[in-house]
Amino acid sequence: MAAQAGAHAAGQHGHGEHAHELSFVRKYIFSTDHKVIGIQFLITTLLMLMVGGALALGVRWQIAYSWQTMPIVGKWLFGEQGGQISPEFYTMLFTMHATVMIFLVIIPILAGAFGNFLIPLMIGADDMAFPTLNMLSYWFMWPAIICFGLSFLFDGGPAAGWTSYPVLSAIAEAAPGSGMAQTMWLLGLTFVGVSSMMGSVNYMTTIINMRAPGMTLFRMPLTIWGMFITAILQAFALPVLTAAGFMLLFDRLPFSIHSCFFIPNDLIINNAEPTVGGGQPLLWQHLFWFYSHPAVYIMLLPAMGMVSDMLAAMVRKPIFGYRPMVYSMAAIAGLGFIVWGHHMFTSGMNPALGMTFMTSTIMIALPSAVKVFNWIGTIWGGKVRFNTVTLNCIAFVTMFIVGGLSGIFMAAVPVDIYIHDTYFIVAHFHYVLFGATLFGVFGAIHYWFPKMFGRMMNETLGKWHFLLSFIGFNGAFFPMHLLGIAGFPRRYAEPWIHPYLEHLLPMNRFITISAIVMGFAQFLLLANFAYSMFRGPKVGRNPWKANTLEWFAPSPPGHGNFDVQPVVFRGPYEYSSPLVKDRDYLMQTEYLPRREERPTEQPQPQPA
Amino acid sequence: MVARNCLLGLTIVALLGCDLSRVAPPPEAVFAPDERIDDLVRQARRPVVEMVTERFGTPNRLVAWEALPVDYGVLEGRVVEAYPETDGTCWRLKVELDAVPEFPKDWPAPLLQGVAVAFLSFGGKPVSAGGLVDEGENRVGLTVQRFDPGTGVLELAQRLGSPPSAGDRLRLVGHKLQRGRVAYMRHCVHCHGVAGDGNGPTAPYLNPRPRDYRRGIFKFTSTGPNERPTRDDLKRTIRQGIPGTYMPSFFLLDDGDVEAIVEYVRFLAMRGEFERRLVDELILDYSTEAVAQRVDAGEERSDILDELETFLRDELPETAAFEVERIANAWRRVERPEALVVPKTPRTPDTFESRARGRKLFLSKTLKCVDCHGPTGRGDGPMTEDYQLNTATNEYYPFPGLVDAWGHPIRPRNLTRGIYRGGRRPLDIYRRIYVGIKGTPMPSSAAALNEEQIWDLVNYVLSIPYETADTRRQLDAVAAQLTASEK
Amino acid sequence: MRQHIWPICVLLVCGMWWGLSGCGGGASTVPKVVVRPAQEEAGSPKGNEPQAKDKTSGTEQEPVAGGVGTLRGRFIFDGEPPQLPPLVTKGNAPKDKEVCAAEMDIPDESLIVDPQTHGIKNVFIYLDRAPKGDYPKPSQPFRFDQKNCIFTTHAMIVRVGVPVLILNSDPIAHNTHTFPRRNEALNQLLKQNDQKGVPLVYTRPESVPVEVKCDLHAWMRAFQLPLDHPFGAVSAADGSFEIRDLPSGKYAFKIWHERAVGGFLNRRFSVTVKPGENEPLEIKYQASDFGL
Amino acid sequence: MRNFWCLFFTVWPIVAVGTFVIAPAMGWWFPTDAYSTLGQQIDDLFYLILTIVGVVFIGTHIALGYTLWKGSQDPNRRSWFTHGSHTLEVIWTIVPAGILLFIALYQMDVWRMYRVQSAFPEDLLEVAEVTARQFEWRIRYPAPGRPLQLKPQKGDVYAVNDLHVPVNRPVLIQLRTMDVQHSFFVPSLRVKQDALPGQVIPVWFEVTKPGIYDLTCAELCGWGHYKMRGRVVAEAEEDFRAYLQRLAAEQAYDGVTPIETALSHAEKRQNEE
Repeated sequence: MAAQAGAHAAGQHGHGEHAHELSFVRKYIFSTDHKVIGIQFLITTLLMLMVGGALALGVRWQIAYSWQTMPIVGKWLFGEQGGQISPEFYTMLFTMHATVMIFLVIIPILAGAFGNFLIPLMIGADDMAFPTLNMLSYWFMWPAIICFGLSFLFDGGPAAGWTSYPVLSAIAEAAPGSGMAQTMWLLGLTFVGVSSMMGSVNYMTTIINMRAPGMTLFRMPLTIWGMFITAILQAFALPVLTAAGFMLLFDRLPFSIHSCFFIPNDLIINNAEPTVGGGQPLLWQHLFWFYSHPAVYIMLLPAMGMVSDMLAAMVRKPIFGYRPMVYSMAAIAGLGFIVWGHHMFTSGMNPALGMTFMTSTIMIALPSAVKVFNWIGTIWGGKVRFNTVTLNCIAFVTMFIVGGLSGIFMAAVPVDIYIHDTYFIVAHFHYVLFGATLFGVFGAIHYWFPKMFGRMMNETLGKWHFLLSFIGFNGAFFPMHLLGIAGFPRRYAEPWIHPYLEHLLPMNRFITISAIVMGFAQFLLLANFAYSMFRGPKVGRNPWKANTLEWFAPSPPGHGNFDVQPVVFRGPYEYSSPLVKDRDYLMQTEYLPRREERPTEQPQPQPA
Repeated sequence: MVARNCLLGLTIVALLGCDLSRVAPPPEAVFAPDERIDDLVRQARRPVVEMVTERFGTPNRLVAWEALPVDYGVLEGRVVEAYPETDGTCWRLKVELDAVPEFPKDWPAPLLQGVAVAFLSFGGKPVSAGGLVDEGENRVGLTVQRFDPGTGVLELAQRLGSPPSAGDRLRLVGHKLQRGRVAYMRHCVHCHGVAGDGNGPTAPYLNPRPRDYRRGIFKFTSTGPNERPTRDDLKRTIRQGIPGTYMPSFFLLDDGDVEAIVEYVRFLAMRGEFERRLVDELILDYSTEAVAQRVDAGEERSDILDELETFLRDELPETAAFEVERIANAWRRVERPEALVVPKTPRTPDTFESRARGRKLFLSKTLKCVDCHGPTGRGDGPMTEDYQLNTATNEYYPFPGLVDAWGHPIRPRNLTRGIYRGGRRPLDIYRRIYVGIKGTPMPSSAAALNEEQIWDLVNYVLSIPYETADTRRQLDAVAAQLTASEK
Repeated sequence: MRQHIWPICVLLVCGMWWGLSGCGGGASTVPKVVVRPAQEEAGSPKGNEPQAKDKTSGTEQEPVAGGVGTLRGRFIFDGEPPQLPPLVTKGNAPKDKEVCAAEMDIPDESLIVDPQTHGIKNVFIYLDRAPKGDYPKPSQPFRFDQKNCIFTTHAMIVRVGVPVLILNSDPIAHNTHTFPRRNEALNQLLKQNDQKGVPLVYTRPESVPVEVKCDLHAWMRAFQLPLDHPFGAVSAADGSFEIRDLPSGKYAFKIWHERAVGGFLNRRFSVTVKPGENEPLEIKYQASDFGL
Repeated sequence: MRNFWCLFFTVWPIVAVGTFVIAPAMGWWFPTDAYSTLGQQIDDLFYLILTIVGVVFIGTHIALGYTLWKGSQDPNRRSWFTHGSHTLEVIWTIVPAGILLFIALYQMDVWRMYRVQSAFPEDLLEVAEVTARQFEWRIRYPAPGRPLQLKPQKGDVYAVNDLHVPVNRPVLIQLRTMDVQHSFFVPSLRVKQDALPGQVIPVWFEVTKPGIYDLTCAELCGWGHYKMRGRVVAEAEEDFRAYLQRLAAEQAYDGVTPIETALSHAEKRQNEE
């Protein structure tokens, strides 16, 4: 506790030029401090997680209890219909669920929240390379949130799925939500893109230019590698999506001034005049997936990195195969650019492409497999303590195995013919995005929380949260594989009008109840978060006895992060090193004189 | 500590697993009242709503009004034995039903639960007033609580005085109506709305708007002008859909469901028409606007309200009875075979000459098809440019083109597309020409054409999608000759 | 610390309870059915087509015993008589130029005021409910013709049960489309020069005139008022009208005109009819009554 | 507690595998056997992958469970200090690479037969044009005895949501859409193909067993996506022809001539030809 107070003092007095007190607004709202921005991102995305989760529960409710009054909202949304939702409301639910989860939760929580918080701390920099740009990247989230929020209000809400395939999304008459709601949705997408782009440029610059002395590229923690590769991916893939988004916006312009990138000739939609155009809807799919497939890795690589760091710290063991881990991440990113076609096997593209994309897609399983083996190798021979962080990390690994393996089915084109657009796909990407990424994120929240707020999170609540989430998650998504095999199509508002699906109703009820358990379990996380922010036990600089640089800084770090400029002498994973006998960690900043007496305690940084 | 944690976990799981559906009653669906009811003065509004509700019920408590020609689903049976009452709240009877209906597998309630019970005889004596049991002054309807088709035991929800005796005949009324309501709410309500007002949640996005049943006007029927559709017409529309609109084909919907939906739609149409007529009777004199005008003109408001009260008391019930009779007759009439519009002569062979004669008619001043459908049948005739007068408000519509009876813009069919909403059989086209399309400006040409002419026109219309500029020129040439030779 | 966790959990659980309540409802609710006997038809006449019933007389329509009277009067425009521009000027018809407005303008008949006498044409004055009685029906059908793309009779009173023969004296087709409230609508194509005509029978009286349109020629409008008694009149070109054989008594007439603001010129025009000739009425209206 | 968690991470994969084992018996499996020639091959490939994947799943989870159990036994022990093993890395790169490449190459043939037009069977019968629209399947057969043309012809026979095909012979449908994207999905035949606006996509399949198969839409096409319920009826070739004849006769019905007469006329005509 004394150390904490000292650190605060150090943070404030260490930089004489910043001695003036910042206003509340500048300090906590329009702050340029990467840590504040990171926490802003974190809290915003956690709230969005609840929104996205609520939408998902709506989706699940409708499938399991079709046309029955939805809890809470049903009464006042559709009271006159006996609380029965409308089908376009359902399409809006799953469209917005995916949108919120992908663009407002997973991408920003990884890159925005943890990327921001961790990058400068882990590479020993005092802030991002462009602090103002960093602040803007957060505040550009808000127009996106507002646009997405507004899109709920127009018409039936965007209803073309998060993939927004034209012609459904390009022509206002095609679906209830394809009018203003879709425009708003596209604008929101653009803003998210701008926000991400600002972040990624910043991260790349920061990682390349602002590493502490001695922090070579291959001394960087895997988290930073993950963030770095993600930033590169984003910088290269995002412009394509943004361009495609604008093309779609132009196509949506009214009257005779619209373009026809995606609208073919002579379609009669909603009894309107036949369309005039020479566009090609497949073009959108290519452009969209050219971004969105790499985006899957944007949603995964940082979590892979963070889990590697956490796992090593938790089992007190160096990461198994550090360089292969880095190379495999790079390989995933590289291959990620040439596999987008596997989303389009049944779309009617040139069949020859199917073969190419199949091969590249199946090969992307290779680096993923290598990573999994390395994680197991890391645990192998380690000292396992089952705290919340470890649990979430192990969950990450096993869920990622399931998600990765189920991916092979889809990568194989003939099998994908059958599996495509069924619940098998839903199961697969939820295993990767929720099972893997989100469990990684839950672990990361517990792991870095002491650094963010100087307090530990509650273990009991954390374990309950994990347990309920894990059981709820698997209960919800594992049976979906079987649904998919049974030919259960995605995005059906009421599957039960199809007799060949009728016998799957009990399973869907089970899934929905599991999803409700999982959904409500997230309140435990929020409660834990809020409670621990103010009431958690206070901690010192390095509660986990970890090696990386952020633990060298005070908890929470003051303005400018480090009271002493860190100098890096070794890699990040020197746990249980034989060099030090009395403890099992060796921080990156520690200088060990050769063959001399080694210090027994980590030196306390002195205020300058 | 562990115990407490376990307790906490168990509570959460237990609560989730519980069936909490009984905690609060779900919201009830409502029949949205006619839009114009809001225009009436307050004193006139409630009686109308009450009158309609009393006769037709609410979506969750439907009234099987026997004055209407709706097949509510009637099962007749005989009481074999009346059990001594078990708990004083219900009668338990062993009955023998003449037939037990087939119900869908996923029927959400016990068989026949909630259907009405009417006795044909009670205690050995015939029951007169619609099969309701007398309880002092009031005649009370009974409802089935539970029915076990295996044992034939029937539990009634209520109990009044002495039970019926063995041998009494009874009727269970309304299982088809129930099924229709459930199927309708599942498959149709998004567009057509709970009341059949064509105003479901999805309706605003559809073009053309979903049918509003409340006028009893259905576009594509096999019956004469101004007539209601037959059951078969409705069934055909559900089965085949209406190409060119958002009405999809429910080809594979269970037969029982389709039949039940047809009955329910007829029920809704009658309900809507009845309601509409009641409002019609009142709106001229007792709308808020009219009353205000009358007060301006020097009448006393209280006088007007007195007059309204007298009207509601003395005349409206009689008008209502009259209207129901009329509506019921209209629906009854079309089920007779002679109501069908059937040509007497078979279709003229589809020859070039026949088509040329059809083309001549198409272009002729006799029919003026061209005014709407355009000279090449593209649906681009000059009428699509004209502004139409709204007869209700006496103002021109703000958009050019044709308008249907519901005030929605509609476009003449583009005949070159080969999409025929009312069906593509020659018979269907014949009926469109002979009867017209109800609720739209497409008139009946029955008076203007003879049968051969209609068949010629049918032949021509069916050939338009395959027409080329060349063939049209040839047809036009022959048509011109024909016209010349007439003169 | 732990004691703080409990309330949170309890809150969560309560939230879930509240959230899940109200399940059910929607399409899967099976409605209850009650039977309602067809009682209301007990007293009404049976038959294929319900017959229009005599309305009981209203409060102000008590016929005094003895004698019938004739009511005459005139509708007079109070102010400068408006002259409405024609709807279609000669030779400028948007279509069917060879027939419509070929020889003359198509006038706007929605308000016709005689410049000399200031009489208003085509005003309906009628009894909504007539005294009980058996009134002889005209034996001849009414004729409703169209010529030069104009309905020759712009406003007429017809009788329930008596056919209105719709004719066409133009060399082009017309399409007669009625918009009644109580009767069934008619939408009938009439071929050119159709002198046989299509009969239109009103089965029930209406309380306001029925609009008749031609869908093919948007400007064509006319009004027909079916009554089940003879006590109504349409004013002539000089604004005069005459209602004969009215049993003496006090009546409330409705006065209707198509341009009248709010539908009616007068909803209850009270008159006491004496046997024999009555004092001619002079009923004046101003431009504002017609929304001018 | 640590044993609980070890058990926890061991039990769930067992439950997962168990679910897959009992799934076919519980009806949580393919809706029916594959009743098309390609479908059977697809199923074979599916089972092949399932086997490989199952082995990998079990293997990795045994390894994971073992390491967890081992690692959690002695809380006072010091972890094994190692930065990895080059040999192991090479092994677990090369071996999966080989397996994955095998999977990829093994699939190519089926895909080629399914989609590459030059590999289509030669005796394909062009049955019908299936036009998807919101929210139904509109089907256009050629007039009985005529070949299918790309453009509608006079005499074409129309149906909705009801596609009849002859059994035991490769048939081809021309798939198109009138409005937005749809997907022609017959689960029992393992056929799925998106209907792409602006394109006509040929889809072939050979049904091996007469029967009625569900036809659904598998690509989001708007609010009524789920309503697109159709069926594929596979029947003997004579039945198929008779069906077409009957449909054609019904379509020519004029309200006077009985359909039976029209049918017999058609038969006579055909016999004469």
